[in-house]
Amino acid sequence: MIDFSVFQNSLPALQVVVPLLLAPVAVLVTIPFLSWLIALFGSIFCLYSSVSLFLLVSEFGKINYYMGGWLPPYGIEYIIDDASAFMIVLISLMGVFATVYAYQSFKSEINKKSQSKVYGMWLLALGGLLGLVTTGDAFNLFVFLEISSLSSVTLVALGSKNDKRALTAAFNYLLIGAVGATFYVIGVGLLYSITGTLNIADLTLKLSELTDNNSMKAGISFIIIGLMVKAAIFPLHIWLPSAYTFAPSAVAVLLTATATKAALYVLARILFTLLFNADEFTIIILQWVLLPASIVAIFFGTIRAVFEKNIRKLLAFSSLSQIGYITIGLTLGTASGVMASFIHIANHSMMKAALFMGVGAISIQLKKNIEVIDLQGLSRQMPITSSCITVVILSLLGIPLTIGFISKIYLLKAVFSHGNWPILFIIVLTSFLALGYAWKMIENIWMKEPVTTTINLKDDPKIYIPLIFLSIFNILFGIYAYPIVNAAFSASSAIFWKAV
Amino acid sequence: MIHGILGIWNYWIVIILMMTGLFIVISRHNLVKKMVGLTIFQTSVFLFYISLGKVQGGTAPILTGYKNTLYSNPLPHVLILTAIVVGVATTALGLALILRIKNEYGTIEENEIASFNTEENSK
Amino acid sequence: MLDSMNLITLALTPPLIAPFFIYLFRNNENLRDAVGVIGAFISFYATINITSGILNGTEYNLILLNIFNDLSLSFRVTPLGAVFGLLCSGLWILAAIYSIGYMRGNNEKKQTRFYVFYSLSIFGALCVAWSSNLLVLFIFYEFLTFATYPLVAHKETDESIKASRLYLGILVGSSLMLFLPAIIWVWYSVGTLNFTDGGILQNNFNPNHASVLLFLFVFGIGKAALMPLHWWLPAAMVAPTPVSALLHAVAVVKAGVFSILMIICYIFGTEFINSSGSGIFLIWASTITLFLSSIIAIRQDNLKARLAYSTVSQLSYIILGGAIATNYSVIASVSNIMMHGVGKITLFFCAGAIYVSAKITKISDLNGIGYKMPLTFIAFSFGALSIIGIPPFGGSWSKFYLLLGAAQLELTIIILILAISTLLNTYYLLDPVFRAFFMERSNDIKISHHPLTVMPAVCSALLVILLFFCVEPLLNLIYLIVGKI
Amino acid sequence: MAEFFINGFLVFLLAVIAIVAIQSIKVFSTVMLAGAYSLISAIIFVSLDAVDVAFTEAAVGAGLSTVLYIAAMKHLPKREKVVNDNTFFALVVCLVVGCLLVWASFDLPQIGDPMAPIHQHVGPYYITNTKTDMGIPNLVTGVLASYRGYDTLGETVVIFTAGLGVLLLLGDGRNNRDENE
Repeated sequence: MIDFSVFQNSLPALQVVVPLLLAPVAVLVTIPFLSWLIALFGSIFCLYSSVSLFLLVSEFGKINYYMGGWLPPYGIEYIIDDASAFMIVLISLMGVFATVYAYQSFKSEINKKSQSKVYGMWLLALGGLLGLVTTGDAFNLFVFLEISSLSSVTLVALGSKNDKRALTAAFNYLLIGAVGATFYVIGVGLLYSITGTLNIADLTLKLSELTDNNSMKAGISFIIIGLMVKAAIFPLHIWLPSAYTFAPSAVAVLLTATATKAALYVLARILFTLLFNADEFTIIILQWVLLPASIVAIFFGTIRAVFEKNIRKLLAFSSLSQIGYITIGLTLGTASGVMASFIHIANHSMMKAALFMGVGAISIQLKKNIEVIDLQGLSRQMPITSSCITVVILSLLGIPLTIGFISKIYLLKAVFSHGNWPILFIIVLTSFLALGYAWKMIENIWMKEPVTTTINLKDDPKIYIPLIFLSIFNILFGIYAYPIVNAAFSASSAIFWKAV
Repeated sequence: MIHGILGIWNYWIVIILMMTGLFIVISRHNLVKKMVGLTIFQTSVFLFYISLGKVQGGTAPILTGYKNTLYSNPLPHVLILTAIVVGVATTALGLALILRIKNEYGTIEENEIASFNTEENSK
Repeated sequence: MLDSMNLITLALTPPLIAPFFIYLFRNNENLRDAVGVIGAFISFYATINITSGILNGTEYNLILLNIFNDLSLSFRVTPLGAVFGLLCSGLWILAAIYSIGYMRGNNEKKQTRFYVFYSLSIFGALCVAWSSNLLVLFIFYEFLTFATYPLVAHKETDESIKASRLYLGILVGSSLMLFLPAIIWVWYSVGTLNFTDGGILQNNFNPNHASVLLFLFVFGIGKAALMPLHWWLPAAMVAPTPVSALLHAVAVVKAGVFSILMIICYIFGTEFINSSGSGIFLIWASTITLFLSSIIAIRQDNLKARLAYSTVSQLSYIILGGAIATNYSVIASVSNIMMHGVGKITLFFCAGAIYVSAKITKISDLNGIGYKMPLTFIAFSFGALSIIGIPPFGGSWSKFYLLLGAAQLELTIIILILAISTLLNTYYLLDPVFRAFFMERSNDIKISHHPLTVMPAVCSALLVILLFFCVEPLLNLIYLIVGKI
Repeated sequence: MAEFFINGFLVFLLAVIAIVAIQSIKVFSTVMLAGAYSLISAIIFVSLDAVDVAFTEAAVGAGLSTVLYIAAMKHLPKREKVVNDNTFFALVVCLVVGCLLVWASFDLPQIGDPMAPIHQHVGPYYITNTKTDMGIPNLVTGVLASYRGYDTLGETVVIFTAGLGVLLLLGDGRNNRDENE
């Protein structure tokens, strides 16, 4: 007889451990369909547990789970508060969509023999990310960073069946990721050496007693650099475009929807907890490091995307600029800025996941990396996919009645209350420039006649079902913005300790 | 001041070693050498951690049973045990990737691969 | 009698659900085309009821849902909105009938897509008209832009795709870069975006910044085609003529000037405009636009391009009235929304009829054609005379009030420019009629009428005269605005 | 004092190895140097009282990874084609990062100082309580297996991930290539 309350109480651990433990099972099953079912079960379980955790947290407040029963700072602690609950719901929700989509994608993009193992890898990536956002221990975070890195690297490398460039993309990802992770470890080591603790909450407390300490500043800088690599913040983004371009379609969906977002969340958390007491230094990091980086990222990403022909690369560059918008929200250093970032984290992952799904639906059929001209006349052959892509592109542009608009007005409002006019101008200018890359896709889909390459394309229900759901979300939460906005508000107040 | 510098000189050595590793990662084009650089970089970071745990006149953190024994701090050791294993895992995956790259491209020199890829892009 | 919520729903539903039926009946031409006309009649019926209710002092509200904590997706019919709503839904009937004739007479492709987006555009325009706050207005303003994009690019030729890119670029660009920040500025400073009688900025906003804010608004609303943002309008003339007629003479451009008037009347408040002096630059900007575009219009040989520049010029009359912000000038502006709408749609109907019947697009080709299609050209001259402002045609009222308003503030130079511009109007609008009736034709031309293209033109030409004699209800409606501000 | 010199010599050796590793164009010898680097680090770990770490480093760092390298080198070119176009950039990055670390080191506690924060907080808890909590004398094992057991689980998962990854890349990936061809 299972004691339900024990199960309920250990949900914070289970939501990470279950996908990790299901991974070997999925590998051993060796029948792709069964492995897929196991992966699906794993992701649905994560969704279930994260949603119930989210509800618990919003009702009763923060949950601290002590691994093995050892109290922090001696043992490892898992923290589910409004912010991390927001993230696990997002990650596991996108995980479910991506897993549903993955079946068809892997079936055609990966050899049959490898498929079971790939689902194992998939679960590892998912579990790693969930662990990443919930752990309250700086070193444990590193371990999960590595789990998610190594599994995503392998998943990216599997794109080599269609295009061998996936291998170099994966290697770069591995190398840059490993250097980033090592930077993170150096940073943790520096902070550890002056405080003696690894628990993030304890660390924050100890650091607040120190003032003007070189090691603290350097340590935090190293941690931030390490996380910037994972979050693909300019100029440490170099792994991202080719990784997104050459990975199997489903992997691109998973990475864009969850991996960078988890890293961004951890970055935000570190920024606003560890930097608690270092006012001047916070300003230096935010205003002189992150802010210029995000501005350059926005311009660079947008302009590269405008001139890019390969669609996946185009989307990757667009991600780069959208990540810039997220970090701009953080650099404002106000509660409303952080809230805007959270809203955009959620919204951008819904948009980009849907776009990568839609584009993947085409490249799965064409068995190649598609370019913008391959979209010509798509509306005739794949009306459902085309409509979904169109809706999501409009959302990406921030057109009213879509989630992109919600992101944009909250970001603009945050910038307004901060009074930073140049940033305001940059945001509106680049969101206009985004029309340049987004519209060429719409024009090709709707306003051109089909060409020989697209003539045999068909809508595939197995692929477009998750896509339809995501596009509906794009509109639904654009009109009825309450849930996301409120959740983002509590999330931002959970990590933003400063006087709101 | 002199005392201070003497007390932290060990860190500086470690820093130099780290930077040598990082230098190899960035400057070399040979992928295997990059991995070697990464290994050196990471091992130097381990040195940094372990030197943190040292206590002057202490012994290894294995309980001797005597009272008043001064033990070095076990926590950095634990962390580094984990980190070593993670490092090897990274190396293994990296080498597997390098083998595949060699198989597909016929070379493991980064610049040659890059020019190969740009050709592919312009096709 | 239906209650207030149901009436708004009744008016808004037909254009929203018509696309589904149009798509459903895509294989049955007659049924499909009838959907639009039936929808137009239902919508018009509801609008008439709403308008008469407004005249009797009823309030019309419809709250759909809350977007966020303090902003709701809701509709409220202001007297100004009632005027615009009446115009949109009323002319939709004529335009729906006309577009059947035009599309069939011209054998256009993808007619189903055309009707779907045509109807959605009307929906957008009606929602703009009755929006209860700035955010809703902005939402449907953008909706309107995107709903009309497929119509502008309808022909799918390189030229039309290029033009529609310009169309979208200017409209979306200006609204994202100027309009949206301005809205958020207001939201941030005042805390609300609701349209309120007498404005919300008074006492809540630094008067020294008011000019900047107004600048962001009027240039953010690219649909109002204030120079230098007017480029999209001539470019958009690549669209089929029913689109130019209803959307680029009535719904889209009027949504632009309507938004500006809403902002002037219900966000700034005319008092605040005058006390802060923020309207002054707008007076000049609109005067320059109306004068320059009149001059450019003269040089156009393409009939639709000339009408487009005439529209640019007339829109600036409306903005000018708002910028002067006296009672008389506001009356002039609001009435000109109605008068110019009816007049210009007549002109476009005629231009389209000429194109369908004779495949003529250039004014210099019109020589002597008048006797072959007399009804069309008589209708054309009625519309032209109304826009110029000659009694007994509707447009004369708005010109009259505008001059009164300008005189009240003793803006002599502006009165002078208005006079010159009227002379130019007279020349370039009557020139086609003159050519058609009084000049010899060198070569013969075959004319094939499609009755559905001529009939709406005649109807709207009669409406122009009717508006002169029965202006009383309209003026009463406008007094509701002016009286309250 | 003798310990000081021995350590000094070992560290000097490390530096020499690292610099030779930069210079050498024979990839194979670089690989062997990396192994030697790990081994010497292991000796230093012993002198720094980290016996368990030294064992692991010797076995896993010096042993296992060198084996992996050698196995891989069988299929890889033995010589490096030297191109020096990244040197300047690498030098700048390393100098900047290095200076940042040196700057940070001024506020680090001195090595071996028993009053350093890490010897005051958390660490002592393990030393006093492991015996009563776990009943084993090896503190490192105790902490590893229990207090931070979750890290160890993560570590196992990392190994599993890497193993699975290698299998996917080399086992299936290659075979299928052949199938396709």
